[in-house]
Amino acid sequence: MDEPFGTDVGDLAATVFADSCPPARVRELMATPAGYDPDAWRRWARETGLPGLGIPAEYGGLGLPLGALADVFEAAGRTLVCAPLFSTVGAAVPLLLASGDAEAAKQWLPPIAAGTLTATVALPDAPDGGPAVRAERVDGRWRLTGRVERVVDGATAGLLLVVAEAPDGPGIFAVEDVTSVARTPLMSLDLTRRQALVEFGGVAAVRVGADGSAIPAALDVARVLLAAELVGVAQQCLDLTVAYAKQRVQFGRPIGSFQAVKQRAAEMLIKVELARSAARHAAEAEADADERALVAALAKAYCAEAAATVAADAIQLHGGIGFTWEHDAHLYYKRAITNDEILGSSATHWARVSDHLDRVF
Amino acid sequence: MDEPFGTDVGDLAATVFADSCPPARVRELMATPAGYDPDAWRRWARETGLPGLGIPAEYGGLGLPLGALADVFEAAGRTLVCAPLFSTVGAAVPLLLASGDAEAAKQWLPPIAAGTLTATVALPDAPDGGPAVRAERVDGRWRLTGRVERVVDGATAGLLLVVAEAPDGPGIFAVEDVTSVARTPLMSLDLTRRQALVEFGGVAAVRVGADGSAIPAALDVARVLLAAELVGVAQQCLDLTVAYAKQRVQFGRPIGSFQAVKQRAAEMLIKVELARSAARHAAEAEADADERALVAALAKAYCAEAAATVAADAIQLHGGIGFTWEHDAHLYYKRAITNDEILGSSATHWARVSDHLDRVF
Amino acid sequence: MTPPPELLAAGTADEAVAAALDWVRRNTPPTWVGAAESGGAGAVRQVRSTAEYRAWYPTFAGSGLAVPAWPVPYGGLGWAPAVAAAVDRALRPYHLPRLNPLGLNLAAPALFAHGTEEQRLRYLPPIVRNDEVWCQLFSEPGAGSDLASLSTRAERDGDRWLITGQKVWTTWAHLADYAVLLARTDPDAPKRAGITYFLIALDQPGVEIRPLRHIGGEIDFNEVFLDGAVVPDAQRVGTVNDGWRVARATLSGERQMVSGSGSGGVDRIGGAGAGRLVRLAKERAAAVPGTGWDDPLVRAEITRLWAEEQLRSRTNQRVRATVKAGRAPGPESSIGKVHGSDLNQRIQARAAALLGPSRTTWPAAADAWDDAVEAYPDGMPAEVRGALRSRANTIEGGTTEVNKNIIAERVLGLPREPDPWEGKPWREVPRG
Amino acid sequence: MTPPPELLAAGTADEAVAAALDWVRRNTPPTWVGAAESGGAGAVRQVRSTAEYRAWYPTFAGSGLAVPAWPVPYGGLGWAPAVAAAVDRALRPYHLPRLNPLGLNLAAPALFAHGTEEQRLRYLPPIVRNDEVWCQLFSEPGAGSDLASLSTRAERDGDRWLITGQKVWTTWAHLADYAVLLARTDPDAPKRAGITYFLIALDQPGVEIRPLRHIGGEIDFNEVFLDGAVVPDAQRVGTVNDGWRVARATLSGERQMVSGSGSGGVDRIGGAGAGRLVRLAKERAAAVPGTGWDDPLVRAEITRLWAEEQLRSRTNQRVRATVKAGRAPGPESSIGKVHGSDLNQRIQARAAALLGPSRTTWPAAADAWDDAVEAYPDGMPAEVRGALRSRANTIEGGTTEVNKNIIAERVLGLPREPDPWEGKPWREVPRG
Repeated sequence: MDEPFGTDVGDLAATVFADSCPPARVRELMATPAGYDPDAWRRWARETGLPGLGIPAEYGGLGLPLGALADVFEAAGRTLVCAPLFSTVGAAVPLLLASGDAEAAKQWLPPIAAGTLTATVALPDAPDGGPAVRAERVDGRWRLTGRVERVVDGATAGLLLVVAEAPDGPGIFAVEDVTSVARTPLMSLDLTRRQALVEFGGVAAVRVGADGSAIPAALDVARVLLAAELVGVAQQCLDLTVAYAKQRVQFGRPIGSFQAVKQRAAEMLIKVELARSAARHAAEAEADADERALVAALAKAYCAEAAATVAADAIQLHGGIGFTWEHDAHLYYKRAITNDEILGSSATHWARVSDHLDRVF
Repeated sequence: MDEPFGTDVGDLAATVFADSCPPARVRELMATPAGYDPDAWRRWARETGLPGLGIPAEYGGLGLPLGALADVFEAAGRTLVCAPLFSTVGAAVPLLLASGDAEAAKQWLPPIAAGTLTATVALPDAPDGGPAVRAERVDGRWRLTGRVERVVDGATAGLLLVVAEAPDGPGIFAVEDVTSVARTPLMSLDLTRRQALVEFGGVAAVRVGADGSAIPAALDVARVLLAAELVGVAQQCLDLTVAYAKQRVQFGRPIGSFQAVKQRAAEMLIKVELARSAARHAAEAEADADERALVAALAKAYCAEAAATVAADAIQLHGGIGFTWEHDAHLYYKRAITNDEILGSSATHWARVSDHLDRVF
Repeated sequence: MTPPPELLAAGTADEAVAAALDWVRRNTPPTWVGAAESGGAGAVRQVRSTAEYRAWYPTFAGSGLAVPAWPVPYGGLGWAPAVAAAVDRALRPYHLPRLNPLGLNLAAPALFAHGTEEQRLRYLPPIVRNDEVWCQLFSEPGAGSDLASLSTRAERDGDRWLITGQKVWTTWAHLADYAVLLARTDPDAPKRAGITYFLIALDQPGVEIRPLRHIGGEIDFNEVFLDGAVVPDAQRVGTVNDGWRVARATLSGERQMVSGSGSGGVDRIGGAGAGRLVRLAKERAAAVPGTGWDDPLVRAEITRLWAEEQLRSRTNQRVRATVKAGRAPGPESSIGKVHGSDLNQRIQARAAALLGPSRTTWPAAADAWDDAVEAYPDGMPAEVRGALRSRANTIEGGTTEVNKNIIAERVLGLPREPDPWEGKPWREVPRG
Repeated sequence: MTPPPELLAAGTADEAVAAALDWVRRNTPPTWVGAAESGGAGAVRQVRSTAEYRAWYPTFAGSGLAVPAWPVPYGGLGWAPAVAAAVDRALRPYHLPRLNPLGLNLAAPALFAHGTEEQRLRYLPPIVRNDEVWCQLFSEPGAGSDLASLSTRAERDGDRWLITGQKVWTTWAHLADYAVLLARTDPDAPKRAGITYFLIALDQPGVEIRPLRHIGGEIDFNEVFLDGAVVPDAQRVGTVNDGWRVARATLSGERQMVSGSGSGGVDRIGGAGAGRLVRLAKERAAAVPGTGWDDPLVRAEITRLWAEEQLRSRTNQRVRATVKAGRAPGPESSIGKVHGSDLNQRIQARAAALLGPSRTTWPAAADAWDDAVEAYPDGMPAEVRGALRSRANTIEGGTTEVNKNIIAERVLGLPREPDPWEGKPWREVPRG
């Protein structure tokens, strides 16, 4: 690791992403089967420690706090960097750490930190009918049966952490032999964030952690990082719009000099900054479990809605060009929509906030 | 009747109201105990037939259809004319007619048409706990007990039509001896539409109509007229704003030349016109009972919200002057809010529309 | 192309309706007639493919019934507007939509208003028959909201013009034979005073049409590159440098859409109506309890969308009733485009959101990933397609921002902004 | 007014905190101290009336603790800002708010930046002691958003100035002794270049103050008519015609409010916070089932309002943290006024709506109707009062429309609009 992330991790990440995954490269990677560049991922691991940002030093990572990770995710949202960042760093690592399973940590965190293993979390849509994946002990081994409709980076991850229904309740199960699993790449609205259908036909798995009690808090960590990413999405949409409005001339003037554009741009800024306040607070607040759940829900809900609105505004203020496939605005719009549907929609999370108010007032 | 309302009743009403109840007169009447000018009301009866617009010719009225009445109410909303128009023409007459009680009609409609009797409907807030007014037969006469928190023109009306709970269900009861009733004038948010607390201490009443089955449709007629009035409120707010924006100069230009003002004014126009479509359709549609209830609910809900928003926009676009007591903007804002609360709030009526969709789709 | 004598002979509306119904029953395939008379337009759509209709269309157009109010020599029947309207209503169940909309609604009005008799006789009949399909070459990359600032040059070369420049947002250009074209003929005049209006044949070496993919991955529009494309002077409409005035006539079609009193087509580009939302929400509630019609928030939102759609339609009815009564429509006629486009976006976005997470993925359309990405829209849920397409509603045909300014100025009478470039030569005004 | 030596002697933050706490415990009525030390600021409010606090205030101000970072001769203690901030935090439970906000936040910054030493010594100490209360004479009926176009004239008359014109939106003018005043001294200069900044005594024949009733029926503001009012030249701040630059210093207070990093007072003018909404909605649900917290739509709306209020507060925290860390605050510091004012309107409107029909009537405050109308706001539900008052939030201190333009230009860097009047003499520019 030549140049580890330091205190300004967000700035450093922004530089790394802008250099090695600029818009033209995003367009190339969108058309590849994997959807990202495994070489770049390993190089980032060597040069910056990116995959191990949140992994404790004892497992080969940098052990940065959630606030620093959030800055990196904000930078990733700005460039729509194509990488297994959310699946591995945002979801799988927090779940492994939260499980408290030292053996699992020892086994998988070092290769993840080294960039040689990517991972993801397979979480069935709730409350879509009964448990989508069942875990049963057969001949002393855990076996998984069922399907998960959409798993981020599900077709490429080297390790699947599956939230499955065991006889004693929900639990975390790891599938290392990913070839034992039927994985069907899906066309995704957001081509920069690939998903797959994953089907388990009685495949062997190992249980991670004693029970599933760590799952909710770990998923909230992943939600906070999605929220931070959405702040990056919204900020980039605003910046693209402002730059365009300064340069695009109609009626003899830059369109940004017209009040109709100014008023909307100011409204976009308000949403961007409130979203940032939501995500930062959720990432940095020192709080009890109840409060952490609240701020995660609020951040996920607010940031998803703000990003979708700001991205739609960006399309609008770019006029016709913003409606073309060639312009990047739609990629941000689609990321905003997609993130809203990952780990529970805004509606779900607003209801959580509402339940909190119901309890405290 | 020198100059009866003809086909252009809306235009004629606008002229009459503008001539005899201009803003300065509205301010004067706001400060009088009655809240309106009984002489003007009787003069309008003689000269234009206003109180009897919706009363069939056999009872001395003009027998105009609901569409024409709606035009008159729209004109009344534009000037905030201080008169027992809604209580008498908008609520009491439709209820009397709908009751199908020929004797009641013969007794009260002629003096109403002549302007010598004003009337109102006392309808308890639903579903505020149990029935607020009970009707019981004592010694062969109906007697009313209970209270209605807010009755439009309740302190001045010469005839009270009370919706009360009789042993066989809700019914319409008329109280002619208004001195037998405790009537307390209330301070009203909207000083141009006066309300009173009315308390019944076992007062004598006569039953109107065989049962209460006519009540819902009659109340929907009153709602449609309130909606039409709200269109007038919204239109006047828009017109005041446009006139001000043309004349008020800041930064060396009329403020109406700035896009921030233009965009908002255009949005106000959209709401005004959609509200007008809602009210007109509800007043003119030839439809079955179910459909009439639907369009009345939709009109009441949409027009109340549109008028409140447009009135708030009017205050905003007038700047500081719009926030003063001296400017009329607040009177329109308060009328919009008040009408929203009369005969069921928007929330109630949106729920009715929603239930309709639930049935038909 | 002589119309059937029994149609030409019809004088009163009743006679015309009877003759038209008779003609349709005799000249339309029996399965269509049967469907129309038992189940109306919906049933016709079930038994008739678009290709079949296209193939049969020249028969219909040849009867004059496609444009019955036009003079006979141009392809019509010369009927009075009221007679034509009565026939239109009577034929509604047979569902005989007009083809070649840009020919009928853009080129034809320009020719009627400013064309020569020779031009009308040459171009109008093939428009009616759909023999020559038309598109519009107006917008440019540098001239969108500010269309009059367009840069495409037309330079005179004897009795012809050479056209050079780039046009964009050209609907159906790849299917069209001709286009109406605005090009600059005097760069030293103020922007509106140096434009000329032409009719250009697209099948020629100087015209290159490139499809333009939109955010849904589909192709609705094209870019058109003009590099010395040739237009004979006989294909100029109106006098040189008077093209902006001519364009106002062709833009009436677009203005009708803006007014909301037109076909309303733009309101519905991309997706189905609000009634569909209720059904979709009920399906969703059955599939995933608590997230569809059984969620009071969803229900309230859909109720309001449905209500606004009703009011949109009632407002259009008011406009039509006013026009029918011979009066000029009021402010209500100006809000259609701004309100309808915004409403449609909200309806389509709500529909897509009702899919939940399944709005974000769908089966890939090919095994090879690059092929699958090329075929991105194949397999996309219809609601997602509608939601993406509808993002353009507030841009195409005039952005919502510009249209609100126009409403404020032309309908409400608010003062125009000071324009420092007013009256300056086009050449001097910054652009792009 | 010499501050207590033990406060003057304090050097470090710890010493200052200890000395200040000691002073407060010794010089504040024991009931207040007891309340503060058991229940904090809330408890203090319970045991102390506003009048009692006003009466005691000069003791507090005389200690220097009201403005501890100001130099001693002006009424302060000369403490370093960090020391003053530490003391502020330590005294928070004692709830010792500063009086005379316009004196402290408007007049004082102008005097610090552009006043003479004589002016500072004359005016600052009475401001601190609340002996001389201040207000602001800036806005005019014809100069609201465009303040620099103001018309009030100041004409020199020997060593004094005679002021003629009309001011408006003057908060607390009827309670004030002095005002900061902007008046035009050169009508032939461009609008910002012909304004001079004065300090004017209000108790004189040329000044007439008329209360201005707002839409809630209450009086928060005044109109001030100036008819030959006299200002000695010694009460001019800065040079003649340089008043706009001076005003920028006094406007910093208002800009702080615009930035949202200030006291935040404006956010809460008119009504309580969003947490109150939940309680109100629960009360409403108990009283009228289905219309309060038990209505999912009401619940969802309140949840979002509460969330936005949280984010408003988190955003202010970010600004404070940045400033505390010695960095310039970013764009987040610019959105406070626009967002906060809109949010507050929505919160207050929601609160009033929770009353249902009872937001539209209340008991009359007098038997005679004209008296009752005069007393319109008496008996008005607090929520209605808050909702009406909050309508001004998006107007006062800069309209939302103007502030959004400012954000777009100064924060986002969008280009200014062309202004045909730029640099023209004030006299020639249309106004009013």
